[in-house]
Amino acid sequence: MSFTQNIMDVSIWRGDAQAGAFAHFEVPAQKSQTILDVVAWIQQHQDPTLSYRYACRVGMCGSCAMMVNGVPRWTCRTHVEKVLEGNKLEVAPLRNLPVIKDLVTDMDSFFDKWIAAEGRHHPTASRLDPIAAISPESAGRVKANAGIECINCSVCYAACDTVASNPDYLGPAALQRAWTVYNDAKDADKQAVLDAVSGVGGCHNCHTQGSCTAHCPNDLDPMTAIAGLKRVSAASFFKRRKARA
Amino acid sequence: MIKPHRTHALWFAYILHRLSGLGLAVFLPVHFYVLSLALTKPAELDSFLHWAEMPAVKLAEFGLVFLLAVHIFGGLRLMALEWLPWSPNQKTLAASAVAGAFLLSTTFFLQAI
Amino acid sequence: MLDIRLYMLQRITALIMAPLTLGHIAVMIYAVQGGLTTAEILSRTQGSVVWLVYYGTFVAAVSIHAAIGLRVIIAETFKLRGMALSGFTWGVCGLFLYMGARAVMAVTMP
Amino acid sequence: MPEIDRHDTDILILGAGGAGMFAALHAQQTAPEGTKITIAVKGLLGKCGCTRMVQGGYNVALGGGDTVERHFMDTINGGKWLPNQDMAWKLCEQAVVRVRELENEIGCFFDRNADGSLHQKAFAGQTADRTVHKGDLTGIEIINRLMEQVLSRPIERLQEHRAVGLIPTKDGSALAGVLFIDMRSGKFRFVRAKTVLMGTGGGPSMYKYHTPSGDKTMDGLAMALRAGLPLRDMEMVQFHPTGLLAGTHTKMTGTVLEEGLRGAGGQLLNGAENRFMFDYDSRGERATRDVVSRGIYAEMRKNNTSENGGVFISMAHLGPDFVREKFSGMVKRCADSGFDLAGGLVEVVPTAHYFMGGVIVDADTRTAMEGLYVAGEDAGGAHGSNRLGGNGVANSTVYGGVAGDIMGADIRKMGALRDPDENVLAAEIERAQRPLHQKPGNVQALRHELQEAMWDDVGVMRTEAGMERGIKRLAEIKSELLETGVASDNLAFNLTWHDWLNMASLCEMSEVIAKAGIARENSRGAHFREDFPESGSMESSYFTVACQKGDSVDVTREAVQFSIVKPGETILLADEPETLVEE
Ligand SMILES: Cc1cc2nc3c(=O)[nH]c(=O)nc-3n(C[C@H](O)[C@H](O)[C@H](O)COP(=O)(O)OP(=O)(O)OC[C@H]3O[C@@H](n4cnc5c(N)ncnc54)[C@H](O)[C@@H]3O)c2cc1C
Ligand code: HEM
Ligand code: SF4
Ligand code: F3S
Ligand code: FES
Repeated sequence: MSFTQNIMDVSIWRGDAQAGAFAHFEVPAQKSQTILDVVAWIQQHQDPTLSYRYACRVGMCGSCAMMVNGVPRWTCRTHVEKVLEGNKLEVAPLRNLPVIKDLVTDMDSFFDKWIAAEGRHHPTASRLDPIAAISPESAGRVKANAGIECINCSVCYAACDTVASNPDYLGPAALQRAWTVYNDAKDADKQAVLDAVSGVGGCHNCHTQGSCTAHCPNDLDPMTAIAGLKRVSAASFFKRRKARA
Repeated sequence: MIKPHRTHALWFAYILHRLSGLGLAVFLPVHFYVLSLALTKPAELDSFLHWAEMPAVKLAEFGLVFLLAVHIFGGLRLMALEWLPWSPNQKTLAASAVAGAFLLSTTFFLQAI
Repeated sequence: MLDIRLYMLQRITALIMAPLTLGHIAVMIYAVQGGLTTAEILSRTQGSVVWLVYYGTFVAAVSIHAAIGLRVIIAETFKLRGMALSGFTWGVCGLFLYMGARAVMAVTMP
Repeated sequence: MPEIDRHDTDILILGAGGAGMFAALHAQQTAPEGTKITIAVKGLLGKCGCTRMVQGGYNVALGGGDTVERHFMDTINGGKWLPNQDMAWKLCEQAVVRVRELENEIGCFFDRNADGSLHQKAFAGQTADRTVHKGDLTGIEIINRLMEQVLSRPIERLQEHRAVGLIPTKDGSALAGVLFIDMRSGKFRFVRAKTVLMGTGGGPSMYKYHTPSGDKTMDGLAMALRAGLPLRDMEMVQFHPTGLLAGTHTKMTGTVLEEGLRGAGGQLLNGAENRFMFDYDSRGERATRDVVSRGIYAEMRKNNTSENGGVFISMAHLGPDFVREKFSGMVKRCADSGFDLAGGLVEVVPTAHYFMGGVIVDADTRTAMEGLYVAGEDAGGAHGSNRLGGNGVANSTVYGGVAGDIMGADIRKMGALRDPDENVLAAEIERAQRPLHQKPGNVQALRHELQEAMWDDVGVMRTEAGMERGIKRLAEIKSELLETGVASDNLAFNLTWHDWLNMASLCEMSEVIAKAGIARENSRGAHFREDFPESGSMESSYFTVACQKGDSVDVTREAVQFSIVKPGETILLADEPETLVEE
């Protein structure tokens, strides 16, 4: 720590589902300090009633995402120096999710949509069967692997303007998961996935804004995954028409 | 308006596409109206076509063509992104080529009239 | 709001329009070489079934395309849903069809 | 007593780690139709707990020379003959089924070899390539897939519900239900259930440096202790040698830098940037976790430390590009907190990682209290004095599933829901509300004091005098905590109140750890006594049992039952090689 310690000007959104406003705090800057550390410091030293959420503190659980200077980020892995503007920080609850209190949002809608997109495995085998031999280089597997490291942090969901303006829209993370399931050689119900992503809130609402891909802290690419869903659903749209005719 | 999370190329492409689409949706009915004058009041259409010689109108026409170029470029690029197994760059290049050709030819066209 | 049916319709109409628009511009460039007058245009198009079909297709496509496009924008911007949204979509579609049809008639009917 | 909400279910599950989620899924498969299942968790379902944080992988013997017997022998040897052998056996045997279930039914995809078969590697202490993994983010794959399955089934979710007390029936013969705080509103909720699984996952976060997620503060074990249940092996705290060290002000401090760094040739350097591990062990940095942790700790005691009081790990001699490619996740993580792992030095320190001790259960997860089942890190016995890398998640998923099956079966024999002892219920509420009636103070400062005390006196190396001193410090901290208040004007998502409650659990458990540590007068696995450095004879191995008696905790010793194999013997065939791992 240096002697002339730098004091940061931090605005934190306080409030609940009804109303709220930014409150100001002065926080000493330190080496190796993350946004989560700043928020925790305020709760521990200045305002014990400040609410926020975190669990793993190393970018694995996706509990700690917030809007930092207007951009959705995982706060436990965001170094203050990287995002400080002048001497200012503005921290707000994650966009596109209902606020519970202060920086804590209700993530249920995000997960409900994950399931609504059929983002889950449909088994082809049981615990009594051997584990399928699947080449890691097979085309389907390569596609499935591309999105597998998603930590469901909802950063992409917060970044997407389509989610903001269309409450039915399943959103990038859920659709990316659906694309992974669709490409999984072990999955039994690809049609269920296609049906789930072709409805009113489905992948076809995506306008390829690309904010999901631009902001994913794990460098995943939901935008391309959604394009994949559009492609296969379009192809199956024609096939099904033909089958019916 | 341009919030921090939007400051990247893909989002600008999106908003450009939306605004050009909106612009076209406003312009096209006007264009249709002018043409339909041929049915009811051919004289007015003629005078319109003369009027169309004026630089201001030419500029407006050019603007609309530009909108169409932008929109076609955006649309083709989008559909390529969604459907073609090319690399993102290839898609953008292909769409730019079409839109560029379109813009170029219409510019000549507008120049000619 | 935008399910696969509307999505496909919007994409298909876009694909139809793309060559039609390009073609239209090409013809215009060819046409203007002689200077453009009402008579010129009309003489080329009036009574031609080919042009009737050509522009008719464009009008049909653009009516659908623009109606869906505006539907999405309206729904996202003003949170319009249900009957009101369908009404708006059909309204736009109808307006485009009507105005487009009048224009096509004007230029192709003998 | 404040107004409390009352809620009923049939099967109640505490915690949503590997143990909790598997219990929910298996209970749903085995319980009679119409059984109501509820999963209550301190954080969000799927996003809290340590199963999510598993890096290295999942131990399971899947053939290719490896056998359940070999896995079992490694587990017993690793645990220095203290494990409950029936539990260890079931762990190894059922891991085979569970990993197939994870792949085939839950939808996990673990890393494959080029021929499509599962890739397996060997952690330290294993005699076969046994650890199944998904890169070094195995836990995320397991928990995400489990979460999807739980969310898509009719299982009731009580999220951000913190369990604060196990409430028995009036006659004390059985468990009636569990008291919660609904953290979002700050209201109390009492949930009755016929069977309750406790899977709150231990978590030794009372140490200055620790790896577990912020929600893990030993609440389950504290509740069990208060409910009179016996706890075993409570002195056994596993330290991971290389926790990131970046100052006490950042939550990044204490988080794990993976084992593989040392395996690949990473060097540990002291403050003067000299290698020191060979001073302590001939295997140098590649020695087992406990040995390396003690080596670093010894060096720290000599004040040969880095700026923040730890040592350095250096990878640069392996070539920065190689490091960047092979350990991309770790490099990125260090970079986010301002360190250059590939080319520079990163400060590290031993960090409390896993808790081997826990509630005494049988191999069917049943406890001494009817209606209460315990699985995962909360249950003691399977690992003895030391857990092998890769056995933790195998343990929680295997026994979570076992608990679900057993509860689903047991519930058929159970009649109506039981009524709670209202006095205990009221007392537990009173206990949890205590700080709300007092003048607000600084809970965080106390947490720091506790963490320092445990680190100094009941940490990596222990002595009787040190632990006695620790117990005194703990008592002071605890009494100060009891006088410290929390502002009570808004209880909704009041983290400071929960910090206080976390501290209460940690204080209670810290005392038990210190007392059990004193009771074990030898050095086994994770427990190292400088005043008793020898391991003692294996034949006369004992484990410690801690139990609440009135106001204090009693620790006794019990002889280990060698129900499957005796020290000096093996169940491997005579012609089987010592190890299948090629160095
Ligand atoms: C960083 C790290 C890396 C690890 N790597 C490995 C590895 O590579 N291989 C391996 O085998 N093991 C590893 N482990 C150990 C392994 O994670 C644990 O052994 C295992 O996952 C524990 O599972 P569990 O279900 O018992 O507990 P957890 O997964 O920790 O779940 C506990 C649950 O209980 C909830 N809970 C806690 N308190 C309460 C309360 N009061 N009320 C309600 N709910 C509560 C928590 O929120 C959480 O949901 C690692 C651990 C850590 C910390
Ligand atoms: C000629 C070629 C055209 C192509 C290739 C094309 C393509 C597209 C595509 C792919 C979209 C979907 C955008 C999205 O989902 O984000 C779209 C939207 C739209 N188009 Fe077109 N279009 C064309 C012509 C037109 C014309 C002539 C009009 C005007 C009448 C028009 C109006 C719109 C509107 C209003 C939208 C909605 C924009 C949005 O949702 O953001 N388009 N177009
Ligand atoms: S895709 Fe990326 S941003 Fe979206 S939830 Fe997953 S990890 Fe987070
Ligand atoms: S930001 Fe939204 S619009 Fe599509 S490409 Fe990503 S989901
Ligand atoms: S706290 Fe887990 S990702 Fe940030």
